[in-house]
Amino acid sequence: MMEPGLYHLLFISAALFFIGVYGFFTRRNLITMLMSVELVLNSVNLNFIAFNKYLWPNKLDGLFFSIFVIAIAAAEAAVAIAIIINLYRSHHSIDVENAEEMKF
Amino acid sequence: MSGSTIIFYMLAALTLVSGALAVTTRQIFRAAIFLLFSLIGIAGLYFWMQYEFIAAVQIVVYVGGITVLIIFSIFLTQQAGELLPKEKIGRQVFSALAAFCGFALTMLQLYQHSFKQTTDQPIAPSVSNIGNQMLGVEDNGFALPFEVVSILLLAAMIGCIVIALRSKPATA
Amino acid sequence: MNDFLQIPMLQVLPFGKDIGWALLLIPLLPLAGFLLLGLFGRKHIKNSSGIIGTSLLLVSTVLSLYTAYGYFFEYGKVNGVYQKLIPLQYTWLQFSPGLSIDMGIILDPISVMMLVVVSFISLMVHIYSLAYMKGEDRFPTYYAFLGLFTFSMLGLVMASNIFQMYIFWELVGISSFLLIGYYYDRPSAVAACKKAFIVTRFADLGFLIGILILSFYAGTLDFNTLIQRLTSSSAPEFQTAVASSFLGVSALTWALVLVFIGGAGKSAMFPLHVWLPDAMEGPTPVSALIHAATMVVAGVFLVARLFPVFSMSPPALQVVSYVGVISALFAAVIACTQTDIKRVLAYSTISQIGFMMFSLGVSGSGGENGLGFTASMFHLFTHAMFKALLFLGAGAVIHFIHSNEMKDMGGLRKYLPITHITFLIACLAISGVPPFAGFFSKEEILLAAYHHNAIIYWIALITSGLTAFYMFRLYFSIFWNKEAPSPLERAGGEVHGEGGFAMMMPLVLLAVGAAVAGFIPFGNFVSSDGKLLESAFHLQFSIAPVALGLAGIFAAMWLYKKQNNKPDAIAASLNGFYKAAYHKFYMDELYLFITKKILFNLIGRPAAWFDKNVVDGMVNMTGNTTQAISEKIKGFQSGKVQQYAIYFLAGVIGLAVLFIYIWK
Amino acid sequence: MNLTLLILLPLLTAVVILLMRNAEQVKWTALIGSTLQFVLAFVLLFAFRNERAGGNEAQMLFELQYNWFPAWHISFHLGVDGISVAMVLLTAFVVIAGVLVSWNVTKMTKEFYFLLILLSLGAYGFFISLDLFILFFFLEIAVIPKYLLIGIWGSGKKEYAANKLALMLMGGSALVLVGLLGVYFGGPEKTFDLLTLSRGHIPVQVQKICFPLLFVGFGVFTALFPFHTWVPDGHSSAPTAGSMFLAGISMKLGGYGCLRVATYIMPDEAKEYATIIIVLSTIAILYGAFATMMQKDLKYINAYSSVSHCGFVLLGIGMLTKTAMTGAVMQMVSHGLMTALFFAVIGMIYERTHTRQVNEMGGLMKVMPFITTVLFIVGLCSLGLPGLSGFVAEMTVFIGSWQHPDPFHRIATIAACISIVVTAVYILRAIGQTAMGPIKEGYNNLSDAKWNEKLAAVILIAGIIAIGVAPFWLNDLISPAAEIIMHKVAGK
Amino acid sequence: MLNDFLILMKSELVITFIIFLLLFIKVGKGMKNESLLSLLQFLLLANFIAGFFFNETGSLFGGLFTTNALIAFQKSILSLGVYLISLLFADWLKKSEHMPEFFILMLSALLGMFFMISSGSLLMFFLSLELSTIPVAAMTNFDLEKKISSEASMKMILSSAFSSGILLFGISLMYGATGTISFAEMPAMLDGSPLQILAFIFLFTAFAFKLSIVPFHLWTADVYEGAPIAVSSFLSVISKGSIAFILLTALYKVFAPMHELWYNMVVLLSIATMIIGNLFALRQQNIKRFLAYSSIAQVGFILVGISGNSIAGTSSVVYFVLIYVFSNLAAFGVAGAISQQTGKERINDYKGLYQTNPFISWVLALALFSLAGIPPTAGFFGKLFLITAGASNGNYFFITVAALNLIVSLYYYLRVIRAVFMDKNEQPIEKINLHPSTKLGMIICGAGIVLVGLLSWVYDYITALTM
Repeated sequence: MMEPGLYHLLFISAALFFIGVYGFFTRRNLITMLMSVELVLNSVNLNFIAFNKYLWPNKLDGLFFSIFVIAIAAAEAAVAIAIIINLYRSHHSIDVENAEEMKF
Repeated sequence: MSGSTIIFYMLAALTLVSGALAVTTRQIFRAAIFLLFSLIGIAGLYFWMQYEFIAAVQIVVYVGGITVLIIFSIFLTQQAGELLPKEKIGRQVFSALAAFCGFALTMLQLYQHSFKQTTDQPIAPSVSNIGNQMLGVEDNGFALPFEVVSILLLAAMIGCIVIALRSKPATA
Repeated sequence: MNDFLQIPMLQVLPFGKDIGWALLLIPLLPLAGFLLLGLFGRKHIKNSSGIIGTSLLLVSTVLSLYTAYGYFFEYGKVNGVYQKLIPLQYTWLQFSPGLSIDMGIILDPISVMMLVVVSFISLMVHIYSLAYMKGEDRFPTYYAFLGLFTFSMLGLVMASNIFQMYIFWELVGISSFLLIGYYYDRPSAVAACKKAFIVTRFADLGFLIGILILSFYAGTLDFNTLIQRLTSSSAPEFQTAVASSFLGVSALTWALVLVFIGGAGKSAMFPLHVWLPDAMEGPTPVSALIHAATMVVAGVFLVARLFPVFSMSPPALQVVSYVGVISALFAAVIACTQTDIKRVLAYSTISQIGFMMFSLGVSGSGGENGLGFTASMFHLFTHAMFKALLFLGAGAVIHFIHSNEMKDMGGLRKYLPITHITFLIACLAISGVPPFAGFFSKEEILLAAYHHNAIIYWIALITSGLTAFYMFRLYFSIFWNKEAPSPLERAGGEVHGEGGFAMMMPLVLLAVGAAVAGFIPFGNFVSSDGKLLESAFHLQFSIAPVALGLAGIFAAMWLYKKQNNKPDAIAASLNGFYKAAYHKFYMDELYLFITKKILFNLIGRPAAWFDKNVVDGMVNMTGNTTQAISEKIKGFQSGKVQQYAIYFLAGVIGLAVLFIYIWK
Repeated sequence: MNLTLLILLPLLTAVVILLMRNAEQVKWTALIGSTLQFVLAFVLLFAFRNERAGGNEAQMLFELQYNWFPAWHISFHLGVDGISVAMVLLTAFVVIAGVLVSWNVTKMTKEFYFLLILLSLGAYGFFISLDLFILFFFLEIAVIPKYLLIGIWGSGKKEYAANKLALMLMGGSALVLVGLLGVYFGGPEKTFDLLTLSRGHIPVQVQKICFPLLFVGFGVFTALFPFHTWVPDGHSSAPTAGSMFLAGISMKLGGYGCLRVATYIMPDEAKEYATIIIVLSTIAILYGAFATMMQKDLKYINAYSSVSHCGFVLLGIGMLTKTAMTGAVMQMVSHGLMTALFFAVIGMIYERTHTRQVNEMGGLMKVMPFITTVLFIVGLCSLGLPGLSGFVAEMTVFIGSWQHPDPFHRIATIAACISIVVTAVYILRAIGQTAMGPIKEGYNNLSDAKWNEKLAAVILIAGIIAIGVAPFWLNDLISPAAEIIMHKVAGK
Repeated sequence: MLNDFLILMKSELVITFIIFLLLFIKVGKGMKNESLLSLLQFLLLANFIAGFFFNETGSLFGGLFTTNALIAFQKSILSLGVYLISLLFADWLKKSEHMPEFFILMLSALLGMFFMISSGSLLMFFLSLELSTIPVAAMTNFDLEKKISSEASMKMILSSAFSSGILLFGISLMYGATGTISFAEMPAMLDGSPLQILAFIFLFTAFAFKLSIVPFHLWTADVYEGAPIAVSSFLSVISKGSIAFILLTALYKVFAPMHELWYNMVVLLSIATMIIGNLFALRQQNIKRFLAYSSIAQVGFILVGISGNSIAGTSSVVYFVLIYVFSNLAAFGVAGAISQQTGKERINDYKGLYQTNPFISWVLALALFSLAGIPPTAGFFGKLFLITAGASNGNYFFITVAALNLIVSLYYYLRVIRAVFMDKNEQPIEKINLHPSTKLGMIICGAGIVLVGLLSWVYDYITALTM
C-alpha cells in the first residue's frame, strides 16, 4: 500500500462527508439525522487539518477553523436537540415524516 | 509498510466503517455508539497527523459532549431497543446514488488538482502557539472569532433554555 | 393669444365685384337655420320654426338668383368664355405644400346653375312642408334637417376643392339619412335610412380612393389646378397618371372610374340604386327635394365637374355611358310594374338620371362635341323642376288619401284639381312631349347619343317610350281609372282639401317651370368649355322620340284610363319577366345575400369567433398554462426536509457538472 | 408656463380628495380640480401658440429639467411640442367629462375620484415627459388605478377583465422597459433623455432589438393586433368613467409612445419594421371593424371599434409620412374625445335602461332626445362624418398613407378605407336598434340627461366639433412636430 | 487602537450592550413587557440613528473585521428593520412570555449579521453566519404551543446544518486550493481550476440557501409559515438583506477573478428563482407562505442586480434591500396584526378587508404594489434599478425574462389586492385594533415606501457611499 498522505486523508474525509450526507438523506429519525450532520462536520474538520498539515503549515488557519467548527457544531447540536425535544413533545414522535404538515 | 501506515489504515477503516454503520444500523443506540467510534477514529487521525490539541478538543467536545448529548436525547425521545423504521428502498437507492455522484465528482476534482504548497516555515500546532493566536488581536489573531463564538454559545444556550424548558401553559 | 382666436383670414381673390360675403351667406343661412332649430327648436321656437327655416332659405334663394344673374349676365363672361371664378377660398387643412383641403366657393356655369336649382327646389319644399308637415311632433327637427341638407348641398355644388366636395358629399349623405329616418319609430324607415347611408357610403369609398389617386398624381386637391394638370397632355402629372397602370388600366382611368362609382352611388345608378326606392320612407317633400331634384344628381354633377378630366380617358367615359344607359332602361322597366306611386317616381328618377349620365358619357369636350354635356346639364335642370313637381304632387295625393298604393287611388281629379293639372304637366314634361321642358332636354340627349353611339341611342329611345308609358300609367291610375271612394269614408269624416296655399303655390310655380324651362337657351350658359353652344333643333330627328312617347302615353291610356283587367292579363302573359321586374329583378335579395351571408357570416362572424377563441384564447391559455405548471410542480415542495436536502445536493452537483464540464 | 403645474395640480387634487369628509365634498373637489386642469390645458395651448407665434422655434417649449437620479442619468425633464399639447388637451377634456359623468357614483366615492385623478396625473406626466425613465414611470402609474377602477366599480366579469387588463398592460410595459434599457445601454451615450437620444444615433443592431420591443410594448396599450384582447373585456367591464379614461386616454399613451419613443429615436428600424406595422394595423382596422359588427353589447361595440380606430393611429405611424403621422396624432385626439363621449353615452343609457344589449332597446329617442342625439353625434363621428373630428383624422391618415406610390402601401390604405364602410354598418345598426324603431316596453318613463351628464357631453362634443370644423389649429399644432420626427426618420 | 475599536465597531458594541442589558434585566428583577418593549424600541431607534454618525473606514483584528461607510449604512438598514419589527409586532411581543429572550436572540442574530457584513475572512463569515442562523432557528420555535412552529424550527435547523456542512466543505476545499481564508488574500490565489470552481459552488450554495435561491429555497416557505410572523419577517427581510450584502462583497471583491463563472451562475439561478418563486406564489393561500414565495421571487430580482457586477449593481442592491425592508415588513406587519387578533392567515379571509379596515388595507396595498414594482412606490425604482444594473451586460434574454416575471408577480399581488378591495364577504375580518406602535411602524413603512423612491437623494446617497 502507498504511504498515506494528503490524498488518503482527503479520500477519508470526502467519503465520510458523503456517508454523512447519505445518512441525512435516508434516516427518518431526527436524532440520527443530526448524527449524520455531525459526521459531515467532522469530515470537514479532517479536511482542514489535512490541508493545514500537508499544504499550508505556515499558518494555523485550518486548525483554528476546525476548532471553531467544533464549537459551532456543539452549539448547533444543542439547539437542534432542544428543538427536537420540543418537537417530540408536541408530535410525540421524532420521525421526520411525521412532521410534514406544511407543504406545497 | 511502516507502523504509522498501518495505524493510519486502521484509523481510516475505523472511521469510515463505523461512520457507515452509524448511518445504516437500525438500532439507534448502536448508531450512536458507531458515531462515537467514528469520531474517535477521526481524533486518532488528528493524533496521527500530530495535531494533538485538536485531537484533544475533538475528544472532549465530541466524544465527551455532543455524543453524550445525543445519547441523552435518545433516552428522552426513544424507547430503548426499538428498531428504527425502515427507510424506503427507493429513497435509499436514490440517496446513495446522489451521494456517490457527489463523492465521485469531488474525488475526481481532488485527484486531478495539482495542489500548490507553501514553502514558508511551518508553525508548529503547539498549545502555546494556539493559545497565543486564539487571543491575539493582531494579524493571525483569533480573538474576534472567539468572541463571536462565545456570543453564539450564549445565544444558543438561551435559545435551548427557552425551547426545551418550555413551561406548561398558564403556569408561572 | 389673439392669433388663435382668429380663423385664418378668408382669402378674397381679386375679383371685379366683392360678392364674396354674399356668396358665403348662401350656404351659411341654411346652416344657421339648422343650428338654431336644432339647438333651440324643440323648446323655444317650436311653432315658428317652419317660418324661420323658410325665410332663411328665402334669403338664400334670392342671393342665389342674384348671383346667377350676376354671373351669367354681368361678370362671368370674359371674352365670350365663362370663367371659373373663385371668390373665396381659405386653407382648411394643410397636408403638405400644395396639398390641402381648401374651403372655397367656385363659380362656373354648372355650379351657378346648381345653386339656383338647389336653393329654388329647396325653397319650394320648405314652403310645401309648412303645410304638409304641420302638426308633426318633430316639426323643428324636420326643418333643422332640411336646413342641414340644403347647406350641405349648396356646399357641395360650390366646392372648389375635390375634398371639400367629398366633405359636403358626406354631409349630404348624412342629412339624407336623417331625413329618410325622420319617422324613426317605423322599422321600415330605420332600415331604409341605414340602407341609403350604407350603400352610398360604399360608393363613397370608391370616390375617396379615386380622390386619393387623383390627388397623388395631380399633387393637388384643388379642382382648377387638378383639372389643369390632368388635362394638358404635356403636363408631367398627366403623363405619369396615364403611364402608371394597374391591371392594364391606367391610373387615371382607375381614378375616374372610382370617382364615378361614388357618383353612381349617390345618383343611384345600377347596381347601386337599391337604396333609392327604399328611401321613399322619408316624408314626401323630402323625397322631392333629395331623391328627385338635388342630391341624386350630385353624381351627375360630380362627373360634370370633373368632365375635362373624364374626357381625357375614353374608357372611363364608356363606363359612365353604359352604366347610365343600363340604369335608365332597367329602372324604366321596373317602374312599369311598381304599384307604390313613390316607388314608381323613384325608379323614374333613376331612369332619368341614367339619361343624364350617359349623356355625359357620350359627350366630347369642347365645341359641338360638348353637346352631351350641355344636354345632360339641361336635363338635370328641367328634371329638377318636373320631378320635384311630381313628388310634391304625389305628396298632395298621399296627403289626401293616406296611402302610397295605386290600388287605393283613382278618380282623384275631382278632388284635387290643381294637383291634377300640375301633375299632368309634369308627366307630359317627363315624357318628352313638346313643348314642355323635358322635350327639349331629352331631344338634346338623344341627339348627342345618336352622334356618338348607336346602341346607346336605341336603348335610350326605347327607354324614353317606356318613360311615357309608366308615367301615364301612374297618372291615369291616380286621377282616372276607378271612381274614387268618397273622401268622407276614407278619412273618417274629416275632409282634407288640397292642402292650401302653402302646398299649392310650389306646385304651381314648379309647373310653370316644367312647362317653360325648355325654352331657355341652355347652351348659351352651360357648355363643356364655357363657350357658347348653339344647339340646333332638328325637327326630323324629333319625330321618332316624340312618336314613341305618344305611343307610350296612348298605351297607358288604353290600359289604365278605365278600370279593366287588361293590365293583369298582360302581366300574366309576361309572367316570369313581370314578376322579376316587380321584384326589382331581385336586386335587394342579392344585396341581402351579400351582406347577411357573406359579410356577416363569412367575415364578421369568423372575425368575432377568432377574436373570442384564438386571440383571447391565447391570452387565457398563457394564464391557464402558468397556473397548470404551478399546480404540476407543487410536488417539489413536498414538506419533507430530507427531500429538500436531496434537491439541495442535486443542485450543487448539477451546478458543478454544468460549470466544470459543460459551460466553461 | 411651468409644466410641473400639470403634475402638481392633479396631485394636489388627489391629496385634497383624500382629506375630504363626505361624497359631496369629494365630488366638488374633483370637479374643481379637473376644471382647473382644463383651464390649465388651455393656458398651455395659448402659451404654446404665443411662443410659436413669437418665433420660438425650439423643438420643445417650456422645457425644465431637474436632476433626479444622477447616477442613472435620469432627469426630471419636461417639455412640450405640439403633439404633447394636443394630448394634454385631450386628457383635460376627458378628465373633466369623466368626473362629471361619475356624479352618481355612490360606492366608495372618495376612492373613485382619487383614482380618476391619479390616472389623469399619470397621463399628463406621460405626455409631457422628455425623459424616457419618467415617461415609463408615468406610463405605469396609470395602470393600477385602471385595475382598481374596473375591479371595484366595474360590472360583469370585472375581475377577469381587470386582471387581464393589468397583466397585459404590464406585459406591454415590461417590453417597453427592456427596450428602454436596451436604448440606454446600447445608445451612443448612457442617457434616458429623449432629446439627447434623438440627436445621437443608436446603432442599428440595438435598434433591431429595441424597436420591436418598444413598439409592441406601447402597442399593447394602443390595442395593436393581436395584443388588443384586453380592450373589449376591459372596456366593457369598467365603470363609465373608467372606460372613458381607458379608451380616451390610456390607449393614447401607447400611440404616443410608439410615435415619440419608438419611431422617433429609432428611425432606421422604424423603416425596416414599417411593413409589419402596416400589416398589423391594417388587420386591426378591418378585423376590429368586422368583429364589431357582430357585437350585441354597446360597450363591446365601442371597444372593438376602438381597436379598429386605434389601428389608424398605428397605420399612420407605420406609414412614415408627415401627413400620416399628423393624422395619427389627430386620430388619437379625435378618438380620445369620441370614444370617451361614446362610453359616457353608453353609461347614461345603461343607468336608465339597465341593459347594454342593443336588441333589448329601441326607440329611446322618444324618451331621451338629448342622450340619443349625443349618441348620434358620436356615432357619426365614429363613422367619419365631416364636420366631426373622426373624419379629419382619418382622412389625414389616408392622404398621408397614399403618398407612397408602391402597391403594398396602396393596398393597405385601400383596405383601411374599407373600414369606413364597415364602421358605417355597425354604427348605424347600433344606433338604429337603440335610438330608433318603436320604443320597447318599460322604457316609456325613462328620464333624459341631467345637468352633469349634459355638461360632460357638451364639453366633449365641443372638442369633437372644434376639431371637425376647424382642424387647421390642431394641424398647425401637430404637423411641425410630426415634421421633426419625419426629418429624423428621413435621416436629415 | 481603543478609539478605533470603539468607533469602528460601534454598532456591534451597541447591540452587544443591549443584549447584556437584556440579560441583566432578565436575570435581575425583570420588567413589565410593555415598558421593556418601549425601552427596547427606544434603544433600537437610537442604534439606528447612531448608525449614521462616525462612519469611518478601517479594519480591526488583523483584517478579520472591516468596515466603511457603505457597510455602516447596510448595518443601519438592518437596524432599521429590527426597529420596525419591534414596532410592528408589538402586540405579539407584549404578550409573549419570552420577550427578553426573543430580543436577545434576535439581537444576537443581528450582531451576527453585522459581523458577517464586516467580515474579512471566511472564518468570520462562517461564524457570523451561524450566529445569525442558530438563534433564528430557536426563535422560529417561539410559538411554543404550535406544532407547526416546532416543525418549522426543525426544518430550519436541520436544513441549515446541512447547508453549513456543504458550506464548510466548500470552504475547506477552497482553503486547500488557495491556502488562505482571508478575503484580502484570496483573489490573488484564484485561478479558476475545476477544484476551485467546485469549492466555489459548494460555498456559493450556502449563500443560495440563506437567500432562498432556487433550488436551495425549499425550506423557506415551510419555515415562514410555521414561524411566528415576527420571525418570518425577520428571516425574509433582515436575514436576506444581510446575505445579499455579503454576497455583493464576496462576488464583487473576493471572487472577482471568477467573474465569468459566477455571472453565468447568477443569471441561471436568477431566472430559475424568479420563475419558480412566482409559480409557487401563484397558488398559495396562506399569506405567510405567499409572502415567502414572493420573497423568493424578489431574491431573483436581487440577483439580477447582482449580476450587473458594477458599482451600480451594489448601490441598486442596497437600495432595493432598503425598499424591501419597508415593503415586506409592511406586508408582514399587516399579516401579523390580523393574525394576532383573529388568527386568520388565509388570503380568502382577507376578502372585504377594505370595508372594515381601510387603513391597514391601504398599507397592505402600498406594500404589495411596492413589492410588485408599481410606481410611484419605491419598489418601482428599486426593481427598475436592479434590472437596469443587470441590463448593463446587454443580456436581453435575461432582462426580458426578468421583466416578464414582473407580470406574473403582479398577478398574484393583485390577487391579494382583489381580495382586499374587490371581493365581497359576508363576514369580513372585524375591525382590528392596532397597537399604537404597530400603527407607527406601518406609517413609517408606508412613508418609506412612498418617499424612498421619489426622493432621489436616498439613492444618490447610497451611490455616493458605494463609490
